[in-house]
Amino acid sequence: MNDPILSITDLHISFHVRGGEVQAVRGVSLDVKRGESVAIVGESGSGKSVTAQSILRLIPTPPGEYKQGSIEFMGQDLLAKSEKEMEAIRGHEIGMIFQDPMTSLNPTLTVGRQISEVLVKHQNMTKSQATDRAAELLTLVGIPNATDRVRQYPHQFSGGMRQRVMIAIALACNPSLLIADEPTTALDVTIQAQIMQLLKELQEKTGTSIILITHDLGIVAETCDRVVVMYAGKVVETGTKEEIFKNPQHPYTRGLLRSLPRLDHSKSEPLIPIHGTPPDMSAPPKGCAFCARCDEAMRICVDNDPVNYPISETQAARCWLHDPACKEGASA
Amino acid sequence: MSQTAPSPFEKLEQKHSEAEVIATESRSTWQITWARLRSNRWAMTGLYILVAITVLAIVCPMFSPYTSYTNDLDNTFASPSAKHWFGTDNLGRDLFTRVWMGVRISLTVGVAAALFDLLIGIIYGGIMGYASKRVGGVMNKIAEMLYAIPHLLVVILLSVVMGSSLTTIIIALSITGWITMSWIVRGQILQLKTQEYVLAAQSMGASNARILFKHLIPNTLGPIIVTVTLSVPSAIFSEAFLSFLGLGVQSPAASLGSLIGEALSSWTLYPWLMLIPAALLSITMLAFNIFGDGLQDAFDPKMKK
Amino acid sequence: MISKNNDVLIEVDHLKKYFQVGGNQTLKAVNDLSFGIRQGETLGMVGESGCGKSTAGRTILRLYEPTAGAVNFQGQDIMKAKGAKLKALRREMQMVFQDPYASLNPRWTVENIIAEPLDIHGLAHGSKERKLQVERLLDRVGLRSEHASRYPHEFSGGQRQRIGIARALAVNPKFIVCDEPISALDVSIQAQVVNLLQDLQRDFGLTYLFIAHDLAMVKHISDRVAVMYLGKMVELAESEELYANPKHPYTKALMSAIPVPDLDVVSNKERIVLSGDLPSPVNPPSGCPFRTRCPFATEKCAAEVPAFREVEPNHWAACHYA
Amino acid sequence: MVRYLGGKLVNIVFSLLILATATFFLMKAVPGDPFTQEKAIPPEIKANIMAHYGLDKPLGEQYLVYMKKLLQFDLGLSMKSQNRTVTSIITDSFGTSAKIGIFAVIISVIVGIYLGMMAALRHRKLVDNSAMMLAVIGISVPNFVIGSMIQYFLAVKVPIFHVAGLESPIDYVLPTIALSTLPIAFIARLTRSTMLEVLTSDYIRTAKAKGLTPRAILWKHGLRNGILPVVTYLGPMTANIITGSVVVEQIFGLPGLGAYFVDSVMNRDYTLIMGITIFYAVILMAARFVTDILYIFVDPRIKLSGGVVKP
Amino acid sequence: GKSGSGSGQSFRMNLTTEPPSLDVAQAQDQVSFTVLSGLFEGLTRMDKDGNIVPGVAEKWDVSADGKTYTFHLRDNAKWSNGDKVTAQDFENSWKRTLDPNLNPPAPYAYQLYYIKNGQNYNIAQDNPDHITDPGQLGVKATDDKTLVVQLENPTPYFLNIAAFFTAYPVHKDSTFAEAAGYVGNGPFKMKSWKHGDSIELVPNENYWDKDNIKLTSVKFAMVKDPNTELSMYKTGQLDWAGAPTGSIPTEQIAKYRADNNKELSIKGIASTYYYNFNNTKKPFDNAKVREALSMAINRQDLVDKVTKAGQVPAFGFVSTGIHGVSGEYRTEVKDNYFTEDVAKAKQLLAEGLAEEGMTKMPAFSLSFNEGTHEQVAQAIADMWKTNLGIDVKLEKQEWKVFLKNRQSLNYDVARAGWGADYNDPMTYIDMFTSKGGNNDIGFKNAEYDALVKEAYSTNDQQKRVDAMAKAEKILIQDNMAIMPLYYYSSAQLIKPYVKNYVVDYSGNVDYSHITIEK
Ligand SMILES: Nc1ncnc2c1ncn2[C@@H]1O[C@H](COP(=O)(O)OP(=O)(O)OP(=O)(O)O)[C@@H](O)[C@H]1O
Ligand SMILES: Nc1ncnc2c1ncn2[C@@H]1O[C@H](COP(=O)(O)OP(=O)(O)OP(=O)(O)O)[C@@H](O)[C@H]1O
Ligand SMILES: [Mg+2]
Ligand SMILES: [Mg+2]
Repeated sequence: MNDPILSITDLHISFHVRGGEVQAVRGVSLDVKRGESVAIVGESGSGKSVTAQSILRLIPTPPGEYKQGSIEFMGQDLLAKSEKEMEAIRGHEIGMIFQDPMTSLNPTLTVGRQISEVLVKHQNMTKSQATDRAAELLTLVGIPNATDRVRQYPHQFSGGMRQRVMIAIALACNPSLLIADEPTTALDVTIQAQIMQLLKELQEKTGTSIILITHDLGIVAETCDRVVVMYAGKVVETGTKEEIFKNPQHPYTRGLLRSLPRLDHSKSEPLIPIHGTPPDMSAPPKGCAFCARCDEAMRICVDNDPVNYPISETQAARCWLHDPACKEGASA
Repeated sequence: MSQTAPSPFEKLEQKHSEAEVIATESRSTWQITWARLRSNRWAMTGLYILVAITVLAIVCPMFSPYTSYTNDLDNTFASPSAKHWFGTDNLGRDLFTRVWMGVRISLTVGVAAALFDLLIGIIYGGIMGYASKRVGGVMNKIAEMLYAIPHLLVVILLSVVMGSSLTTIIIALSITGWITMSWIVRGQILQLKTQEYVLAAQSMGASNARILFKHLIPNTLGPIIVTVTLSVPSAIFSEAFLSFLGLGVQSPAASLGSLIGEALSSWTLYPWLMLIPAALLSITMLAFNIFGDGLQDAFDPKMKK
Repeated sequence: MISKNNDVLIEVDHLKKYFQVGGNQTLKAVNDLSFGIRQGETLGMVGESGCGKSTAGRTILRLYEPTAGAVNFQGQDIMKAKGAKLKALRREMQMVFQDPYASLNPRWTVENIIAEPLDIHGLAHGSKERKLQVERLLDRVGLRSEHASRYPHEFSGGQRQRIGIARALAVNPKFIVCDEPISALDVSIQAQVVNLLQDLQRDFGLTYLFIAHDLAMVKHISDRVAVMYLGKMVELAESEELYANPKHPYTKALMSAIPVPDLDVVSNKERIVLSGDLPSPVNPPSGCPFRTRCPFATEKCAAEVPAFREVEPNHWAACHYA
Repeated sequence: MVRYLGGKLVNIVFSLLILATATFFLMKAVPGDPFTQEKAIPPEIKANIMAHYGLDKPLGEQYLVYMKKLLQFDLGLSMKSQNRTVTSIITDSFGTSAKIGIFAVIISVIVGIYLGMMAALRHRKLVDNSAMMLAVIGISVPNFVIGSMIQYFLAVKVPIFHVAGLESPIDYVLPTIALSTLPIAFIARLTRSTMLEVLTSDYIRTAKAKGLTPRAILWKHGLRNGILPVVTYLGPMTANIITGSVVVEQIFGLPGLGAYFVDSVMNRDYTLIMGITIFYAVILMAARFVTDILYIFVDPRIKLSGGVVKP
Repeated sequence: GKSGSGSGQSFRMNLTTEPPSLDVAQAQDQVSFTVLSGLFEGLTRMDKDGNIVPGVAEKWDVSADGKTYTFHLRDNAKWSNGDKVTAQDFENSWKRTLDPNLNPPAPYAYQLYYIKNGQNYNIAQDNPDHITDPGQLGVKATDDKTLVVQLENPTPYFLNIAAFFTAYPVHKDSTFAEAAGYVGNGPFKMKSWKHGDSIELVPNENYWDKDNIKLTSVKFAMVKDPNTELSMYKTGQLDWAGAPTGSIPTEQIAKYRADNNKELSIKGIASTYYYNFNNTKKPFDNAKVREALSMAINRQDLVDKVTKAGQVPAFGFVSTGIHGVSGEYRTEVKDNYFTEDVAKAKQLLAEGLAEEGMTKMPAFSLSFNEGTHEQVAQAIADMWKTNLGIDVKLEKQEWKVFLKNRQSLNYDVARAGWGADYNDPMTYIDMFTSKGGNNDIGFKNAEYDALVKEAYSTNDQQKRVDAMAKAEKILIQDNMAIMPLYYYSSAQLIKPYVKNYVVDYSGNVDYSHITIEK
């Protein structure tokens, strides 16, 4: 784990809709190092998917717009690339898995075809070579009878198997980076366990870096090295897994962890929810976006957006609580 | 940092009720649809044209110095002029008046037929969709068979039984038109009846009629309105087709379709006789179509973008 | 078959619900369920997607006509009730739905939505009283009375779910089936709804059938938990007991598969990863439905359907080897 | 499969019987008979003729006689063209209608889908707007106007084509244009709207994430999914077009089935009315049947047993 | 590019529709007749001046009582397959047509009722005089070349009938539905018959007068739309457009007339356009009311400004072009039965209504079928409105519905037209006898019936014409039982290179001797 393979700096993305401008991503910066797996967690609508998709430039423009920032992948700025150049990166250097395996595969094409076309495109394989390789990949992701299965259509696969097919597609060209946007949310617990295990094994084998977007802090705890917490289009906290779970520094992160039911708690202990709802991203608040829901909010939070305060080498939080002045005030 | 000013790091008294105020004004889905529609330039153009055409159709014949049926045999086939803005026809009748009367009749036929479709279509389609699979299936089969009965036979039969009049044409057009409408309603209902709010109403003990008329049908109104908007022009078209076959409205009244039909035989000599009603017919169609498209977008936000 | 306690509110007896699907195949969505729910308790129900949880919940409320079986609610068989009697029963039992978007009629105002059960059962006399009741209910679920005139799409998911709960409460039911009421909600919001449900239970003495995917949440909210697999109940026990001491291999696998947001637990967890997927309920395996994925399956499992039996006091399981 | 086909067949036969019954009685309810004419045939002769065709019998009996013959696939003789069988009239005229119709269908499908796809791809751009404008115009101008105009301008004013008839291949051009404007417009709009929906779907995003070119995405991934509604529309449309359009046949002087049907109704040519109605229904049902089969090729989720396999 | 345009001696015209039948026993319409006239030849023919000339019969004798005709067939008359045309062929054909058991029975059989026992043989139902033995019919081939015909009544125009298509012979082996196997004896034979599309005739090399036939092909199109027909004519796809079997849009004819275009030919024909009054219905049972309505019409305006194709205002019923005693009936018997006079019309209307016990014209309707009739009706309605101040409801009806209504007297005023079947005033006059099959106005007049009977019973043409003229006077002048409007004209566009065509009194075209002179 050394230099970052991907580094996003101050990314801003907006969507122009009839009602105005939705500022989905408002200055996201994050790094992913080689071989590392980074989890992005956060409230629904906080911009996780948009950030992930923007890496491959999958945001439709219009209505989307890359307002500012840069996305550097292996030293190249992806935002400066032409569509043609991007095509060479998509599926080749960066693979992506989407949330819903039911709708993310084309229902009218055979599974083999959907895997092989990415090989034909990037690996200069012939169709038959690619089909053979597709069968190998299916075996690799744990689908038995792969040679028969390549000729079948997605509807003949169960949800878990379809997600495996998605993984096979994403990993077909041995990408350096795999982006998985909630890969198991639509799946059952037992199947989810299978998929997560598979992802882990494959990562160990290939050394791919992974960005894993999830709602489920349990999955984060089990699979990731580092965690990025997003709220309202911003990264509010980053840190290693241990730091985030053991020593969360942003009130949102803390609230999130607190609101979870735990197997070792008894029924009589009530959950502690985060009150309220996230802000409307077409008119984000002037100050800290979490302010209205924050139990520790201060006067300054209302009108002033906090900056990122490093907590340690690896951890940082975007909260006024970590402003030296605040700490002084508290101690005074 | 001034000492007297309250510290920016002073803790805020947070009042956490889950009951946040909703900032935006309250708008029903209808209002939202209307707002979406209003922001669609094309659709609004269509709407304006329709309104304009309707107003002109009402007003023009009223203020015209001519009637649509008085002959002036000494002044046939006059070209458009200050006296006769659109010229005169083979019997010397003022085409301007006739055309706007034609618009009136065409619109009446179109709108009435569409509304008639709607009425039967909603009732039949609603029941067809909401009834059990078996009953719905039988109703659907019946509709399919009715649909296959030759239209022309029905039209002739009707015009015989009822005399060839505007009403006859409207009924003739509706008689098969409602079937399409009922299929659309059925499709909608089939889709909607698995929605959880229907289940919720059931779990409260709501009667089938209540569910059908209070929950389902109001929610199918969007696509239904769109279909109506688009079935108005198709009814106008069908009437024009009947006119072409000589089964159209009763002279001396004339619809746009029958005006065109009459003029077809001499349009190379007197082009305005055909071109003016044809243009008006096409503009009306066009307006209905783009307005209908706009409505569809407005009702179906998925498609808006 | 469940202990004939006097305080049993609802008793499900050999309930079956089959669907006729494409061609002449029968899909056994709920295949012979028997259990009881005690007055004031929360019975959690978990299981894989498609195992028949929702169908069970809906059939109990007779939103689906059952293929066979009976459901006794305070001594009355719901499945035999008709007309006014059924309508009266409907007042006693309500449902909260999974999808906060689809379960509220988008064209209605919140007031009308919440007042619908009042209208149906003629419980509000005059529009003033109706409005008052709606405001009271809104207040009870933590929404403001001004919200009554608004439309569902103007609310967030959690708020919408609360509107659904308010609607269910309108008729003062005794029993509520909660069909995955929190699955569609964001993690930080789920707790709001769960807390509300718990508060209401405490205040009104409600009885819940709580269907969910999330095992941790089920454990948190339930007194007892039932585990379903392929239309059948495979295990039923007090929740602490079930989590501490699962008897059925499926339950065990399920427990081990839950990702726990706790680093200490993660590191020393031993996991049973099941192979394969849920078999089709159209062609369920012979014998024990779980045998195709069970790491411990034997020949007996293929031949005999294991009985759902009380393997320990108040701990039921359907496994030959439990 | 066999069962499915068998069931479908029984269904079709049953529907046809009902349709035939309805049409029979409807037709008889219309005043006039095949032998009503301006110069009235003396009543005695007319009675003789009516008796010859069995038209003097009670309606119920006429119906039974007709149905019995129908079940033996005997459509009888035309009552207007006395020496011709209904079957030969239908086969001859259907031949003509189908020849032009098939051209028109092919043209409509190709041009319509292409226009729709291009419009969807360049959504809200010039191509889209102009294609859609064209399509709306295609829907808004009655085909008898279009037919008369192209005939006048392309055959009379500038004599490139023949005014009427079907003697040389080039004679197919004008009728085909007149026949296909509406379907082209319709298909283009349909394709566009479904493609717009398809293009926002998840699997298109997947395809994009694989690095495929927009062209490959559109044609390989988009088309097959976007085409289903078009296929649905195609069934009845094809049935309609190949069985002839009265308007186009009249304008271009073509002896097609459409013109014959109108004539048969006007002439009260009972046997021919029945024959054409039944034939049309058969074609319609066949078209639906083919559509069902086409579905399977387009969408593998659909099985012959009917219904979509739940994804 | 263009192909198939007329090369050499080829003549192309339009039939509008498929001929309903080319079986002489079944045919009864102008389209069928037009085709049949090329394929067959009767015992006699009509020359270009309308005179009877020999056809298959070389000569004939007529008995003094005018009831027996003996035809002598020419030697060289042959069928298109080379067989000889014999007297038996005629006998067979006529017997066939009159056979009540023909499949299907011949609708036009009554055209042969002049033959002795013709009607009694043809009509079986409710006919006590029915004969079943065809041998008793008044037609006998005494040998291959001699045909003896006995008539019911003296029929001075029987030689006309002998030229009519119902009297054509048929070949015993001929088929009638397709070109293959079709046998005729006329100047042409059928080369192809594409149903609904076209028929092509080529010269019959076995025709006895084949040397006088110059055309190498006659092609009939079947285009329904008048505009299309005109366009085809303009672009050279047709050599002949318009009447008798085609049609040209009114306005286009008017335009050709206005331009004085030489290709347009307009000829009066033996057909009358008139309106039926329902003589059985109040107030149309009153002659004064009928006269008033008739007098309030400006017929000259109607033909000049509405129908526009050279029609002639009609004040009588028998049309122009019909033979009288020696010349044309209409020149011998003027149609001055009434005059147009609005003032008088108003007065008559008032009187008539008073007689009917009415103060004003009750609501009534004018029925017609679609087509130019609609314009005529609108013009007439407008004239009634302007001149008499009465409102009439126009009722356009589908053709067969209209006929049904008219034939069952279910109307107030209805449009009607009648074209001559044969060249004698009787083709009009016998229509309105009390029992006339086509009397669809409810007119019953004993005097009229007697006059018709008188005309039937004599062979003296002068007497016949006098009787018929008296009858016509009763019909129009005394009763205004119908309201004559105009005598039809036939308008056709004929390419200048088409020569030697004949359009006869009833508008039929004889194209057999056409030459193309380009
Ligand atoms: N195509 C689009 N058009 C308009 N707005 C969009 C579009 N895509 C995303 N957004 C908006 O951008 C914001 C961020 O969305 P995003 O999908 O990144 O959220 P997320 O964090 O992935 O949420 P979830 O956990 O629900 O997937 C949301 O407010 C969403 O409404
Ligand atoms: N109306 C219906 N018609 C046919 N089959 C149905 C119907 N409803 C449910 N099923 C089938 O019955 C089975 C059980 O469905 P059910 O919805 O009860 O499962 P579930 O456990 O609630 O799943 P989930 O967790 O996904 O909600 C499934 O296979 C489903 O496809
Ligand atoms: Mg997302
Ligand atoms: Mg469920």
